[in-house]
Amino acid sequence: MNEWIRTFRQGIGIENPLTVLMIGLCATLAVSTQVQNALFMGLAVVFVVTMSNILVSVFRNAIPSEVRIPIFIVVIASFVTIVDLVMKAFVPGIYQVLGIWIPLIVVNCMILGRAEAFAYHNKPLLAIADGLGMGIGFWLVMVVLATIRELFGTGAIVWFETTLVRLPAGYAPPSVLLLFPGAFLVFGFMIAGTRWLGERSAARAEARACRR
Amino acid sequence: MSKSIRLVIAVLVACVSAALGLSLTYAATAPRIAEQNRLAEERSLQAVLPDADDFEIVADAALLEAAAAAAGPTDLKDVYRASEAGAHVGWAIKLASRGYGGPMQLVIGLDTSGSVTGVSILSMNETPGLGTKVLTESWFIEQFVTLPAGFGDADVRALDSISGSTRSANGVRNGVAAAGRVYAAVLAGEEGGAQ
Amino acid sequence: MDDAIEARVVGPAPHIAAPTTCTHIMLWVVAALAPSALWAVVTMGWVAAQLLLICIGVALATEYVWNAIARRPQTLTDGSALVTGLLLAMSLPPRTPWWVAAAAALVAIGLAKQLFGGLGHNLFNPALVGRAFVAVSWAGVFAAAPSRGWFQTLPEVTAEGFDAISGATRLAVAAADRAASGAYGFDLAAQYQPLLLRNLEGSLGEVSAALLIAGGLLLIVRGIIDWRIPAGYIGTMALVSWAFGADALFHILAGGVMLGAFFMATDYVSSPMSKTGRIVYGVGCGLFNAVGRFVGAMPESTTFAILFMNGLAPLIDRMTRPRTFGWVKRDV
Amino acid sequence: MARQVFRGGVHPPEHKEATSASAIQWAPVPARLVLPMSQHLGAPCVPTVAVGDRVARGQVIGSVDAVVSAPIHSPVAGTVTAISDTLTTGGARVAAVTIEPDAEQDLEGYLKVTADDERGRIRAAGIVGLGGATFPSVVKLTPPKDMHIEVLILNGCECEPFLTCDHRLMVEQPERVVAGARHIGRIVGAKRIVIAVESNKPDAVEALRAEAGDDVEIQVLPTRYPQGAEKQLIYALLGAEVPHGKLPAATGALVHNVATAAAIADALEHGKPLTERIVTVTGEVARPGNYRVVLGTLVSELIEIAGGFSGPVERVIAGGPMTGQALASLDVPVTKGTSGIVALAPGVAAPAIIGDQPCIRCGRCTVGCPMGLEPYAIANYANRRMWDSAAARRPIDCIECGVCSYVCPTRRPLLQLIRLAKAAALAKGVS
Amino acid sequence: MSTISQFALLFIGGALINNILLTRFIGLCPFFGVSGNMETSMGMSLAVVFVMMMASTATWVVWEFVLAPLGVGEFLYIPAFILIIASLVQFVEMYLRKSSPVLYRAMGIFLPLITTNCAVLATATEAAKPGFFKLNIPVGASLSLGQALIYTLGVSIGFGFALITFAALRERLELASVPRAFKGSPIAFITAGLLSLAYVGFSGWFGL
Amino acid sequence: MDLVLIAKAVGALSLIGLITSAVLSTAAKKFHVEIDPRVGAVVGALPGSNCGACGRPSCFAVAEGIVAGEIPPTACVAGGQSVADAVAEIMGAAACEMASVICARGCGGGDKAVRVYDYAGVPSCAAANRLAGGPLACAWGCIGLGDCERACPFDAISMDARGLPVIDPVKCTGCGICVRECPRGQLTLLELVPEAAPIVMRCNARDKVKVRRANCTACCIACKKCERECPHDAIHVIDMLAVVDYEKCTGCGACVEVCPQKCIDFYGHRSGVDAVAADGVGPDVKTPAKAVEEA
Ligand SMILES: Cc1cc2nc3c(=O)[nH]c(=O)nc-3n(C[C@H](O)[C@H](O)[C@H](O)COP(=O)(O)O)c2cc1C
Ligand SMILES: Cc1cc2nc3c(=O)[nH]c(=O)nc-3n(C[C@H](O)[C@H](O)[C@H](O)COP(=O)(O)O)c2cc1C
Ligand SMILES: Cc1cc2nc3c(=O)[nH]c(=O)nc-3n(C[C@H](O)[C@H](O)[C@H](O)COP(=O)(O)O)c2cc1C
Ligand SMILES: Cc1cc2nc3c(=O)[nH]c(=O)nc-3n(C[C@H](O)[C@H](O)[C@H](O)CO)c2cc1C
Ligand code: SF4
Ligand code: SF4
Ligand code: SF4
Ligand code: SF4
Ligand code: FES
Repeated sequence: MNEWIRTFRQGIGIENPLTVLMIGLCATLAVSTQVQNALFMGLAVVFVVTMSNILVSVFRNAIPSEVRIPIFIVVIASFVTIVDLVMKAFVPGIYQVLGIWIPLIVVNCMILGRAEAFAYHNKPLLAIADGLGMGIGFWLVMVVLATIRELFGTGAIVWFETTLVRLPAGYAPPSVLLLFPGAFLVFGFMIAGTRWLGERSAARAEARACRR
Repeated sequence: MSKSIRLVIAVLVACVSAALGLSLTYAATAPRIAEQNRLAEERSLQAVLPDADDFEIVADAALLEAAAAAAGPTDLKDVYRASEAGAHVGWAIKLASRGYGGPMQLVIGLDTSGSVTGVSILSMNETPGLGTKVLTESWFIEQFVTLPAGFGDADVRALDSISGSTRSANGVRNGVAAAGRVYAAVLAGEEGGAQ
Repeated sequence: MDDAIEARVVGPAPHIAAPTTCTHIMLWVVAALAPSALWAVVTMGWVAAQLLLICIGVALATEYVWNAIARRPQTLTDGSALVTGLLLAMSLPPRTPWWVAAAAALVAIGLAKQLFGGLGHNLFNPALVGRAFVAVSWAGVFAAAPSRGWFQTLPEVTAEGFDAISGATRLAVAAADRAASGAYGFDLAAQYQPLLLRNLEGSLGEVSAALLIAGGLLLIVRGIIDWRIPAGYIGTMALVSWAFGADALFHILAGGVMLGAFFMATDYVSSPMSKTGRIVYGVGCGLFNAVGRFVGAMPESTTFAILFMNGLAPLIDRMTRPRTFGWVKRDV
Repeated sequence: MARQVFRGGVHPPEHKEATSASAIQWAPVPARLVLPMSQHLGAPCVPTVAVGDRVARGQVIGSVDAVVSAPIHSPVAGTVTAISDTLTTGGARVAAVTIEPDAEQDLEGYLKVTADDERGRIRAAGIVGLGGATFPSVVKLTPPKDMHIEVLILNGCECEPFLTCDHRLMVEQPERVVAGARHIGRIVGAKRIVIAVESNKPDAVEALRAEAGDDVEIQVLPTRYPQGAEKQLIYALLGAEVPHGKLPAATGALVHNVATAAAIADALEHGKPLTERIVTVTGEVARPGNYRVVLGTLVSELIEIAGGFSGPVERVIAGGPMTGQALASLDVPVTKGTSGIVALAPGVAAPAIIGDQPCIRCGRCTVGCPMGLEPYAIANYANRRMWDSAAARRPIDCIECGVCSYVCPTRRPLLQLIRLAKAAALAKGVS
Repeated sequence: MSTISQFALLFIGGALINNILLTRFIGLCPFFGVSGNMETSMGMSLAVVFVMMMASTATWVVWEFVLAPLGVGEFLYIPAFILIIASLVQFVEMYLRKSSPVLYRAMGIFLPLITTNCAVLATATEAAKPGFFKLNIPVGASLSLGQALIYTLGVSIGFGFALITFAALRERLELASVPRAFKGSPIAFITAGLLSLAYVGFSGWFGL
Repeated sequence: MDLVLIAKAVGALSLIGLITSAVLSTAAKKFHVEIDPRVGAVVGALPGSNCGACGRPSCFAVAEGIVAGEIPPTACVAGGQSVADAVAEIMGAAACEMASVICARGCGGGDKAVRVYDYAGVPSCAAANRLAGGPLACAWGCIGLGDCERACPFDAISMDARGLPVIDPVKCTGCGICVRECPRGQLTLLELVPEAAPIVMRCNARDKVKVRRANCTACCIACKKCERECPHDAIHVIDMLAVVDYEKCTGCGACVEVCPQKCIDFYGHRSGVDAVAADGVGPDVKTPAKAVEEA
């Protein structure tokens, strides 16, 4: 159980796919204009990475390593398509916005990376921990990014037409935050921030690693 | 050789299961997706003509051709005949007009006199924060209902634009003006026939 | 031996240095811009002075505070923040609200310059980043007059019949006319004189092209800037305008081209170093500026053209390294 | 042949007025001479005398059996009082012979050098390049078999600010210079002999023209630093670039300093070894001028001879202010390569900066570099200790003229960084 | 619209106006991963052009002749396209490694990196069934093979151009004295932000 | 259920799967290229997603690099620690081997060394060393401009208030880069000593004692007190300079206490001082002997 929790926490913290590993950036930067979008996109990613981790892990002994990549891809692509169809059927409003990014989950570097690096070598239970951890780590960062961009870029956070938070009326939101430059800028500041926070522990870890 | 076959089979198994799973999901969701699409369309039509309870798509090829010609340069998609309890109450015109970031899909509702009952934007690809002001600044859409019956291009041009998103606003305005032209050129003549 | 030699310093050769320092250079730029800025204040009035003060003040303050927080040596005396603030103000329309101007100056110095390490390390022209940032962020505010009270001395409609308030500048009207009918609705040749001497519709730096040209020539003569960049820029601009069937002279005089070509594209830090590179860079600026005008969404594309070429500057530098004496091939 | 203008360069204030009209005069022989055993490029000499030995003027006191080296002669009659280490003007610590001169000196007489052939006599006279590099002249007079010297160029440019020693030599003793030119031309078989003088020395041009017959051309070149640098000079006169990594002889040219030529003439005609040289003492000194100084005279003595400092001095330079070395101690001897002693006042000397000056990318260094390098780039990489990247920008081609540091508006010590990059590149075997 | 100007629009639209990296956020992982090194960036750019062209051809053919006629494209295109692209790339990589070591060194080693790259999938999908990614293609609902290829060429060259530009910028960044917390990737993102701010200038060109 | 649709879907995808996998497996045979088996093993351990996050073109390239020893086994960022461990295992213990030497500074001059001029120029020891013999009177001493600090890839060196580099013996891996980069490292200013070295000499000047004393007040004066006091015969004055014999030195600290010039110093890991690893704490720190006494 300890190991399960450790694996789970790794994805959120020290091996966070976005702020540390910096993979799976495309969708993150693209859909983080609205908290609402980020939440659904994150959910889709958590689903796909966990499911594909499970499937890969369960069949890890049956999949010949020579063709593992095509097979992983087919597995992932299938889950992505399922998300795609389900969203279309049940949350068409969200689909309108996210639609174009869903297929790109297939090539989200993180998912294939986890299937390979983790699920293919580990038992299903741990693979779930890894998938959930990575997925949630991804999700969290994306939501934070979206919160910053939506709140400061529009002056309010809106959840399905209801305004949750609104900045004072005098605030004139700089819409550049919503445009493509804003995504890069805000994300850059976010990584610097997390790095600044994690600097000390990282320094300690580094010292340990070198001495090992 | 047997190794190769084993590999091929492994991939095949994956492909077959994926295809099976996906086609099953598709089959399961397809009706729902179709339903959703229909609902969405209905809602948008309803929004521009709140009084109507039934919309019938116009299939008359000659009429559509004439309407499309009148709507140029916007891209006319469909024309609906709206009725309430069987009585003809107006028209809904669906068209695509060029905004800033590409085509904007609009629906414009017209009553039997040719004045605007409502405008809604089905989809657009305008810049968040700039072009999307045509939605967020609600006065902009609402001002179209003040257009007089049988309005023309000049009447639309006299309405306010939104500074900072002139091009998106023009997209909407051009769409409404096109609807006015369609009405004047084609639909006005249909009014009698419909009754 | 004398006492005098007690203060002896040992340093590397050469032991003498040219008189021109960084601060001198920056002050020359200020001097070259000063007539234009003063003329803007005279013609546009108090608002222009206010804008200049805000931009320069916030630019200097940002740099000071940054250095204080980051515990770096203070660098205000190098004069570069002053130039940035001044050029930023010159690139903004006089009706810009104070908070937009302040935000632009903050972004210019904070984001575009100090974050990259301060003077010499920034990749993009700070003033232009500041301007682009606010132009994209508050396109509406930027394009329209927020309050007329701010702007009393300016007539609502200038003598030539263009609307000074809503941003319908000559250039915008020309662009709209071209789009509508492929021809100009007014006599372009009659615009040369106002554009050269007294034009109140655009930014502070568009008031008088003649004064800017004079300032630019002064800088060239003093060896502060390289003639290659403005020459490539303005030449290409004229050529492309001509190729598009437009009035070349009108297009190089209107819309901040002179400010951009002489003062902003020539910023040392964000432009290439080699002579060939500077020609390529100037031509690129002119090309994108002109093409942007004719096919773009915004009638005035100087800012983005120069920023785009800033991005290319390191690549240009890499491809146009000078040939080393005694080598046959260039170093790549 | 059409003259070219070399790329880049600068024209710093010349400051030559103070000494350009002052005739060369003998500096008195001091009470002690310190003669470093390495006054040239190449293998250092080994003392051939012992403490207590009596030496005659012109007697060899140090030599070594190596091709690239030059023997060292006693400039005076006197007694060897010590053999120990000394600091040189260049900052190296080397072995040196200290001689106490006799009270009575006959500076006109000396032990004549003897050798069978002309090259041998030049070698025995210990003649090295007096233009600054102190490269043993005889080596340059013996080009590799596959190279032919077509043109002999005598370098009378003296492009360094402040210095006028070559100028005075050309004005006062043009016959020695021209004679030296003819000797060297004959030895290497040059078809053409050119003496190049910068346009700021019209009197020297006139004096040389009066001596030169049809066989020696006098060419006047624009006044522009570093006109006198070998590669730039060859380019200016012949339009040919010395290829990277090749000797000047690859362009068919041989360059010698005018003073070197005069010394060669003396050696060949009178068997005179190199025991003194002309030194411009200028800047903040009471009696600036050109002094004929016996080698081994301490800089402090020389400054006293010139009347001592006349005002506050920030740096004392051995050589010219562009390429010379700042002295930490004035108790270092004048050697064969010391063309001048310049005392710079605080306002004149480059500001004493230590620290990271930013490059504002003004491009002045790139435009000014006569070698077509990008000094700022090499320096930036060197500053970050990115030696491989620095080496890729060809620091090895730098001639260390100092133009880049001179023009830099933020006063970056570019040349110093480039030297580090050069050393790192050489250590890695880049060529 | 004449064919020539249509091709020109497809090309410029793909390369500059709707630059896939800086304005559409597709293919960012290699953009940040690889741009630290100029040589790698060049090899990568070459490989992307090559792979995108192949991938678009393949997906266009498969869509046109297999998926669309059978009516299964709606739900099968994702696995089908990615499978085809991945296999194609792997095949070319093996082929190059064996038959042309020179070409392999120049770009072959970058091929695996692109196998599962967002940009390739998005572009190839867009070429086969335009409109999906809203990449703003100025022609109708489907592209001819020729149009699809010109479009792909534009996108891939735009990718390479932005990547190499960015790599050159990062070379200069290496020498900048950036505050400690921003060293490395944070400042790289901010630089990308400013570069994309410059690309804002293209937005709306030709009404695209 | 729409069986036709399902059949079509299965047919289409398996057709594609069949073709691709068949082509690939034949190609794999036909274009097979021999590679180092370890490369294969490392590739197997790497994620294989070729994400490029490590800045290298592909996982395969990384594997080749690791096997060739050009890049560390920790290169894969996406894989994280688990992958690094797996790779290190394949590559054998050599991957992250423990250092057997560390670097020590052999100069205690700093502000006690006499300076002969004010230096102006690049803040670099190598640069200053080239000017007039360096700013110090002592030709052996530390110039103090921190080339070593900047050169150390492991952040093990920091300059202290005296202008002397302090080496963190925990971070130092003994790579020797600082020794090479220090202009006087080739003398003996920086020296690699055994990792367990408990004592270091803080003077390495080989001038005559008289010269040394004129140049610096912290120099070894060759008084031989340390030699006499050392109970283990581990320190000797050779050519007028004390030298520690690490074969014999136990780190008892007798010499440290007795040195009148305080130019012998504790160093590295020391037993008795709470496993504190430090450089240059000087004689005020408890010696093992004192610690035992107090206890
Ligand atoms: C990144 C960017 C996105 C833009 N998006 C829109 C848009 O969605 N709708 C629009 O009408 N204008 C858009 N514009 C155009 C500018 O806002 C344009 O300069 C402005 O509309 C001109 O001012 P005006 O509207 O007062 O004429 C955009 C401009 C930029 C730079
Ligand atoms: C090993 C060596 C051999 C040289 N051989 C020749 C030679 O044969 N001919 C020649 O003209 N110069 C020769 N030189 C001299 C240099 O090319 C150059 O003239 C000398 O260093 C003076 O340069 P400077 O005073 O311009 O710095 C040689 C230099 C070296 C280091
Ligand atoms: C920057 C620079 C400037 C130089 N200026 C002169 C000069 O003015 N006069 C001169 O004789 N040599 C000058 N030299 C040295 C020449 O390059 C060349 O070494 C010398 O003329 C060769 O003659 P020598 O061997 O007789 O000294 C300069 C060298 C450099 C690098
Ligand atoms: C000729 C010249 C032009 C300059 N132009 C600009 C400019 O357009 N914008 C700006 O922010 N700073 C400008 N500066 C000031 C300074 O170089 C600039 O702030 C640096 O980019 C800061 O690193 C200029 C300086 C000079 C010498
Ligand atoms: S780089 Fe070398 S050759 Fe070029 S200017 Fe500087 S010192 Fe002179
Ligand atoms: S002269 Fe100085 S500031 Fe100018 S480019 Fe060269 S190093 Fe940079
Ligand atoms: S450079 Fe190497 S040897 Fe020197 S302190 Fe750092 S880790 Fe130790
Ligand atoms: S030890 Fe060497 S490199 Fe380090 S500061 Fe001292 S002199 Fe400089
Ligand atoms: S490249 Fe798009 S998610 Fe990695």
